[in-house]
Amino acid sequence: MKTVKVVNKEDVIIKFAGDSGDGMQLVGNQFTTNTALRGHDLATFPDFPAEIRAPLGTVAGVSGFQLHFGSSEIDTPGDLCDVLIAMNAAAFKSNIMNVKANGTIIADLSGFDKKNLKLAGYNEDEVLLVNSESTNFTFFQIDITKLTVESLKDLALDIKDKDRAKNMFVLGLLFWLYDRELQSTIHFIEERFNKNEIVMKANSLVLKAGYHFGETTELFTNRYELKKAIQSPGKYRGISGNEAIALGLILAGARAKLPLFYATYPITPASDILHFLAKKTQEYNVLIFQAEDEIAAVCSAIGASFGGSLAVCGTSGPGMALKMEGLGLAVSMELPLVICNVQRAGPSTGMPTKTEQSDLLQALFGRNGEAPIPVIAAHSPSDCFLSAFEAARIALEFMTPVILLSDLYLANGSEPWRYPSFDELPEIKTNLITHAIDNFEPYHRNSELVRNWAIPGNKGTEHRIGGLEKQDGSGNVSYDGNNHHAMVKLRAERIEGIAETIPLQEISLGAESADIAVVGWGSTNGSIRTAVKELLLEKKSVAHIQIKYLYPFPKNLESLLKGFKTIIIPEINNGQLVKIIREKYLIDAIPYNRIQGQPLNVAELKKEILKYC
Amino acid sequence: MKTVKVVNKEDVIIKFAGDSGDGMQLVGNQFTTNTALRGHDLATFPDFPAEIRAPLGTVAGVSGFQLHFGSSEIDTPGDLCDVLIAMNAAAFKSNIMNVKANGTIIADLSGFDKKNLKLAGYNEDEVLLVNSESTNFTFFQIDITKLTVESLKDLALDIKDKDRAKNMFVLGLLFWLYDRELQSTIHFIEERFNKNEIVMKANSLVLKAGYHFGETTELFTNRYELKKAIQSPGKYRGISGNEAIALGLILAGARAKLPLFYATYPITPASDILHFLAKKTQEYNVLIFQAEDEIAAVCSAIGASFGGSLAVCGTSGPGMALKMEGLGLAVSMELPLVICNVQRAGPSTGMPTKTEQSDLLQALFGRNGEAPIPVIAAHSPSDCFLSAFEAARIALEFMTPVILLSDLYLANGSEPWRYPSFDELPEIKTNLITHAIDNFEPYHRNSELVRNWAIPGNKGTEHRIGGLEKQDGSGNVSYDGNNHHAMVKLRAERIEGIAETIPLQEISLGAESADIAVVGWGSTNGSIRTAVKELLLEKKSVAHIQIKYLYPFPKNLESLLKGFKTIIIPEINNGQLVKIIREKYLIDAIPYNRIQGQPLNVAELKKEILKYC
Amino acid sequence: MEESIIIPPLSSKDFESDQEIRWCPGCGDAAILKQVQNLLPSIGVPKEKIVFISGIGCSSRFPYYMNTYGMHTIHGRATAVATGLKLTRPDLNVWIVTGDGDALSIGGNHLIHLLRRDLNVNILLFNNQVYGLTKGQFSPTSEQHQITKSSPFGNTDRPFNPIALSLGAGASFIGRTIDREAKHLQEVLRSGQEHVGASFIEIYQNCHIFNDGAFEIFTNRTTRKSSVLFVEHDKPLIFGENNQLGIKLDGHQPVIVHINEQSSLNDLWIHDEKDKIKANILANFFENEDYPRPFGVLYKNSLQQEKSSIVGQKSIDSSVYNQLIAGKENWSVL
Amino acid sequence: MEESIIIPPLSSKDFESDQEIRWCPGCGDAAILKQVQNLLPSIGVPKEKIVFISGIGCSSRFPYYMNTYGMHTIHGRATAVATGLKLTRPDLNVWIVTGDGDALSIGGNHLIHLLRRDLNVNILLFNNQVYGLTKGQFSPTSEQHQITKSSPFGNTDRPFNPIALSLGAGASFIGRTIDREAKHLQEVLRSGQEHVGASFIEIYQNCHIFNDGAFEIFTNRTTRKSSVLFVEHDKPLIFGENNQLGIKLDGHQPVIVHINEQSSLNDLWIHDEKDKIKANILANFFENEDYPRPFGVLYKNSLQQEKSSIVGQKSIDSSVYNQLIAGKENWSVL
Ligand SMILES: Cc1ncc(C[n+]2csc(CCOP(=O)(O)OP(=O)(O)O)c2C)c(N)n1
Ligand SMILES: Cc1ncc(C[n+]2csc(CCOP(=O)(O)OP(=O)(O)O)c2C)c(N)n1
Ligand code: SF4
Ligand code: SF4
Ligand SMILES: [Mg+2]
Ligand SMILES: [Mg+2]
Repeated sequence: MKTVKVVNKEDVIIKFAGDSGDGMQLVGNQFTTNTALRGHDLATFPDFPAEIRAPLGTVAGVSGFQLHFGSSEIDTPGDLCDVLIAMNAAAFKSNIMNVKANGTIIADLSGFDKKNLKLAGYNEDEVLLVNSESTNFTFFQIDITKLTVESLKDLALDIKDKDRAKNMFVLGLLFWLYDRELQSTIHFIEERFNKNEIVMKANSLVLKAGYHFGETTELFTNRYELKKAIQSPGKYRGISGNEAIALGLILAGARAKLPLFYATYPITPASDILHFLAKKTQEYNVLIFQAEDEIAAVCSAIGASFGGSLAVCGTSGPGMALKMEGLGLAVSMELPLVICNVQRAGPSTGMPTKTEQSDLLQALFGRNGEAPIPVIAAHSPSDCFLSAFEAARIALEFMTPVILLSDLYLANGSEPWRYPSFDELPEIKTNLITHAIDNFEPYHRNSELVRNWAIPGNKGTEHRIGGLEKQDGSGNVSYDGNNHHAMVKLRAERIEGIAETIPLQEISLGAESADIAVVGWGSTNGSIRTAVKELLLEKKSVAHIQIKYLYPFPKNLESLLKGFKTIIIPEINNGQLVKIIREKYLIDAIPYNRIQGQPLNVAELKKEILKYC
Repeated sequence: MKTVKVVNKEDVIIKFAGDSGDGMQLVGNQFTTNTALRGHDLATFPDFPAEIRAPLGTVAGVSGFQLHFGSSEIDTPGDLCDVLIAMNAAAFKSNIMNVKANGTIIADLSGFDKKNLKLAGYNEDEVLLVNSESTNFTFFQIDITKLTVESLKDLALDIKDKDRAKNMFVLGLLFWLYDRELQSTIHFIEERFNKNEIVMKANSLVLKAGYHFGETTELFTNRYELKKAIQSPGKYRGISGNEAIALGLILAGARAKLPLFYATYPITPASDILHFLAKKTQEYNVLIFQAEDEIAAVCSAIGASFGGSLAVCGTSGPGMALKMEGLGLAVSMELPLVICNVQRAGPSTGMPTKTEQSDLLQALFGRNGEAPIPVIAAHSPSDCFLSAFEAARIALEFMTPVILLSDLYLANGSEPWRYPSFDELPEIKTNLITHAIDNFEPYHRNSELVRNWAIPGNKGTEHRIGGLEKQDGSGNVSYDGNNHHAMVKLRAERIEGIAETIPLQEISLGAESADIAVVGWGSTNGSIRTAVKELLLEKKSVAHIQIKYLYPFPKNLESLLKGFKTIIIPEINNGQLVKIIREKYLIDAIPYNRIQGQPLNVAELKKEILKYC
Repeated sequence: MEESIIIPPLSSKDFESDQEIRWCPGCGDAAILKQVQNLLPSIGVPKEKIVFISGIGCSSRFPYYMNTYGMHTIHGRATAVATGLKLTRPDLNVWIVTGDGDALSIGGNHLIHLLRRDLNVNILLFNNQVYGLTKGQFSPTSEQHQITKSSPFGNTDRPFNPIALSLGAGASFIGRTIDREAKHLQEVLRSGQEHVGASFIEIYQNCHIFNDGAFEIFTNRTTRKSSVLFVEHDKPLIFGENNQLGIKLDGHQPVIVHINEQSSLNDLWIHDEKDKIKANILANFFENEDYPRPFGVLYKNSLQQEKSSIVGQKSIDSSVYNQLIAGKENWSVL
Repeated sequence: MEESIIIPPLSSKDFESDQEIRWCPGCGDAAILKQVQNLLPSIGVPKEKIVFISGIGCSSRFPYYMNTYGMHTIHGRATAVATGLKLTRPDLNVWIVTGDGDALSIGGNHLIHLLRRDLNVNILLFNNQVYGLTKGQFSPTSEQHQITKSSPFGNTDRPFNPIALSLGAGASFIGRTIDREAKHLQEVLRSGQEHVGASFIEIYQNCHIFNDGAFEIFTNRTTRKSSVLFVEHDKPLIFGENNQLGIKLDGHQPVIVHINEQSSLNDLWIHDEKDKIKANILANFFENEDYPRPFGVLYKNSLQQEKSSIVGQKSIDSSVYNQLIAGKENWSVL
């Protein structure tokens, strides 16, 4: 019998990569669930091809799923992976540069035949290259496809279907390698294929075969073990950013006692919010409207808002651009509205399947005239939940459109989430009027300058509003210069006033007395946090600040930032938050920009910060 | 015989105000032409009611025309007027607060009867107010309507038509008051009414009656005389901002040897560019396209640009918001395009007939993704000509969309313009390819990073471009992260490079060594210039800088601004240029914002500047 | 929430807001306003349940003058705004007021989609064949060769045929009327209001400032009777100075006939609101000057039932929300 | 500028670009591409005068695969971009490639305006009744009740009838064909190309990933012949397994008849491309499952002459520009 060493690990990064049809997303998700149930912290990120179905076996057709898990806090799916699963040559080719030195590669030999090598763009002699490139790694070449088919020889399935089960072999093997139970996946298989017994059987057979292979083969001499992560007690689930936004919106509606109206036009990477909500319309107070375009979406949301719904739009880049005129109207009418911009790489159509955070300035300044709109950003998949809830709160409490910025990386990434119960969520107050008012004035304001919200059906508050400048109070159209000046100031002041209701800015890592603050917003949180954590271990004088409230800023932000000697602002854009900080506080903040459609690389970021240490 | 004193004046501001039907624009324009021919410098600004035809006699229906003329340089139509012509009580009411202390009011008594007073919103006892309010003024109450009708008693015209000629009476009277020849107007009348002899006769009779009235009445004891202004030798004409843009575009097309394609959707205050160009399509290489909306306008312009035209759009606020997605496409395709945004008061529909300069940040940042577009601003009606020409030059030379900012005040205002001849205008070079190229690459760049412009019809340069990220050079769709980063940087760098071809920033008034620089952009030029001019006379240490090139800035702007102790940035918005200056140069520039739909008031501005002197 | 509603008898005055009317004196818009205000007291809907939504244009000022709920939105988007309101609040009585530019130029897409979705709203398209508010450019309904500020040498485009377009988009109710025919106007509006589904009503409206007399042929005493064809369900198509002309269908071809001379009353085309092919043929009259212009309810075919429940009124237990939050797979950390 | 152009004989290969095709293997788009590439060598237009313009969607990838000039623009705007190009460059041969979402959802307005303006371009609408590129939401041509990612409980909207819509917008050429009928496809494209004016061609295209089999009834051996009606100008309307069925017009009502049994060939409806009323009746088949779906050139009526002059080619003396600059009133300062 072979001897197997059990190696302890702090954290592991696995990249599952194969052809779009190879089921890598499924394997990744299954391994992730298992990992979460095991009590590790984790973060995942899928990596879809740009095409719906790119030609089989090509680099364009590679679908990937990266999982980072460990026994301590995990903030990102990780830069380079420890383990690469490469189901074919193309998967190998497009991921080999992202494997750590001395990392492990598990390759399905069947995917490296001549045809596949050619499809991947290797020419004959480069076949050697694959092997030589791999000398820095522990390279396991296993004929997974063959083993899969063999393990199913007794089943009456055609070869293609047998072939398709190979992802389960990989999963089984990994379960062995990381000493896992198969139960969660077997359960999944039983549910998923409960209408097709033979396929159900095939999948669990292959899963076990993979596990068994690990146990019996002489190839593997190590197994890996990780401790549970220390996590706050509570109930957990895995969640992606888009699902978290959808949930946050439904719950915000519930806590405000308003129906949710979600108006949208499909666009990558925001569409999944629509898909998720669409499934909930029968059970919850949710109405979805797939409009004819983004203009109709935002305008219908304005109509719904006038009628007393929590009205929300979801979109991305080009769609956001189309909503700007409508948003100006919502500003002028002072109606509540939430716009979720799940950012992707621009300009124009750009790279729809790549991440970026380059719509911040557009969110702040994209409208004609002085049209201030609060902007908040989510910084992790699970944070999308509270961010969406908070965006709705601000919109409803302050009668204003609010822009919520997420991005593709948050949208598709996932992580464990300690979820709250319904009762733990705060109620959201609205300014709804439910009785008749003598001489009703639609622009009558409360002490926070917020106007009241009288909706059709309420007798005695009939009124007309519109996009022309209006007299404060009465709302009657006014071309008076002084009134206009006052209204411009007032609209801005009302939004600035939101700062009174948001938390003060905290330092997420490091001390107020540090020399350097690395200041980010949105999805860079994980990368910056990891980099700063490592630098702190190296005793560098750095701190990490992640800003969620981008407009208005928390009240203490200026004094907080001015305490540091150096401010570095890393962004996945060409420098946007840095502009705002420089302008507002006249701080010589230093931009760090990587615009590669990818999360920031931690190692590179660390290097950059070290320059100032 | 009465004795008349001739009083010398440096400058005079006259406001003509009456009901929309009273012909005040015509009188204003006639007096202006006469004034220009007389050799005075001048500036004018009309003031239309928001409604097409507001109810007769109401304040909402008042139409005004302000003329400022003098023997030295005139930079604005002026804050308060010396002379108010008030054809009815409503005109009086809406303008009385803008008359200088001891100013002159000439009122048509017929317009102050009970009915008119009531329509103007005065109640019975306030009738007295009109008179008492007027005690600070020299108040001439003349029954102009009656005198007009009397002077026409021999003509077979119905009373309504006779009535209508009363504006000519006013004009005649003013001609007498300022010692003018009637010839230019008589000529105008003859041309205008050459198909209606009786009306022609009526108008010139009344004109002369007005003049004669001045000569004979005992009312007026003063006449006014002004010296000619000292102006650079050359050929002059009067021009409004919108007409100047139209001309600038036609000439830019001519100098680039390209047809002009002007695609637009009507919107106040940009529509007159369309109206002007529409009249020129038969004589010049101009094609206009009134699209179904602003999105179609910008997209059709992109199509025309791909086809080798000088493609231009004109619009305002809400229309500009709609163009943002299209502009992103033009950025990505690197196609030449000019967008004229004739700004008006926002947000949303705002005040369409009032001026504002609140679309600067939108011009800079209104698109999704990193989509840099050069922005330039015109600063006077006549400057619109060269600004439009320059916008076209930059667009064509650098293969980029360019945003030209004008505003309602420039659009409708007018001033004398020393116009160039065709040959004085520089040729505009383009990157047009006119031959076949082996292995043609659409994104092949010259040393200024500008790609070539191969248009359909040219054999051997067939290619495809689009809004997805592309490989530099080949233009093939690319999702490569490094390429994307490089392309984002490259697009920005190319635009920054335009700074090499624009003039260094000059100080328009005052010295580089002054303490305070008042820095403006766009239509505030006149007000700031006047204020600084007056302060310089008062020996204050101030200078005036007006920035035309807003992105990229002139190369010397930073060093220039850093030479001043104090930088004040007056804007008709809530602080936009000031944000850019603060951010870019970390200068603690001070905003001064008046957002009243009006040009900046010089007196108020001076007061503000004095705070820092 | 549902209470038994007692509707006090309202008069047209109750629908007048306190805002001064700012249309040019004599504008057709005012005549239409009057008829809407006259109609509303009789439709059995309380004032607070009525909403007027407009875009931008002279006509779009309309909501300001109605003492109901209202929104003066942005150019071309009234239909989209109304869509969101009506989807979430089917209990409301929603009216869209729009112009030929607003509805058919910039707003064309939302209009055809609203018709396709057959939302139960009333669309009043004030067609003056010109852009009024921006002072006189041609619109998508301006006639070919029309001289306007933006077409000094004549409009080169063909106009839309709004009836054909709305039919093509799947409208379930299509009517045409004109500002000058007060009674007819009110009756067509009433039919539209009663129809469950999207009611598209084109109203010819004279802009006497920028396009005066565009519809004179339909209002002028001497031309009116031979240019206008008032259609009524189940009645034959008759027109002409002395009602002497009729329209017959020769196969699928319409033919104008002299009644009694060429054809008997019984042979005439009987208007059938529900017949889409006939509606198409009527729509095509637009393209042929020989035919009179049909006015009235040209097509009407209810596809749906009135919905009145307000969405989002399920009462949901917090445990159901807790299930949602927890998802399918979850675990506890102790 | 006019030179006599010698067109070297081109082959379909000459129209293939060097870009790898990225549609899902088996996508109907590829079949259409092939036919376009087969057609172009024979239309007598040099390659460099041809431009393909698309919006965004799977179908809109089309231009990348054509070795002509091309633009892959933004979602819904291909029609608008093409308008600007064709207006300024009437000498070019312009093709628009668009999807059901691109053309009829976000781009609906530009489409109907292009048809109204009757610009001389060819519009190929790849209708797969779904959003392909965004992975399977319903589109404005999706069937009512269709289950998609965004309609898990069934699409509630009615689909557009693209033929009726284009007729209503004033289209001068309307055709329908399908990816699987290579020859028919090519012939309809050819007719569209030959037509002077806007040619609107709806192409049923199978998206076998997100809406497989949407048109199976029109391609499946057993159902095809009784579901498809191929129309040809001047020919009777015949269909059915053994061509045993025909369509007759009973007045203005279409009736399906058994040939010989109920009706002779001579009594059948003879297709007349120019007859708009007939085109409307054909369009209405869409709403009634009893009728076969008509394919072919459904309507065609040239309203204009070919323009080929490029605008903006007047040669203008500098003195004429000087007049323009100087305006009417001017003066000199010495
Ligand atoms: C986005 C946008 N584009 C353009 C305008 C300018 N605009 C206002 S109303 C109008 C057209 C009005 O025509 P129509 O809809 O026919 O209404 P009418 O004034 O004739 O009643 C235009 C172009 C605008 N307000 N917003
Ligand atoms: C402004 C904007 N909104 C949304 C999208 C996302 N999007 C891309 S293609 C598409 C629809 C594609 O459907 P269709 O036009 O039918 O083309 P198909 O993929 O089916 O060929 C959508 C919604 C976009 N690119 N831009
Ligand atoms: S411009 Fe025409 S449409 Fe507008 S208010 Fe005046 S008359 Fe009516
Ligand atoms: S998703 Fe559908 S339409 Fe798109 S390429 Fe694949 S098969 Fe074709
Ligand atoms: Mg109109
Ligand atoms: Mg589609």
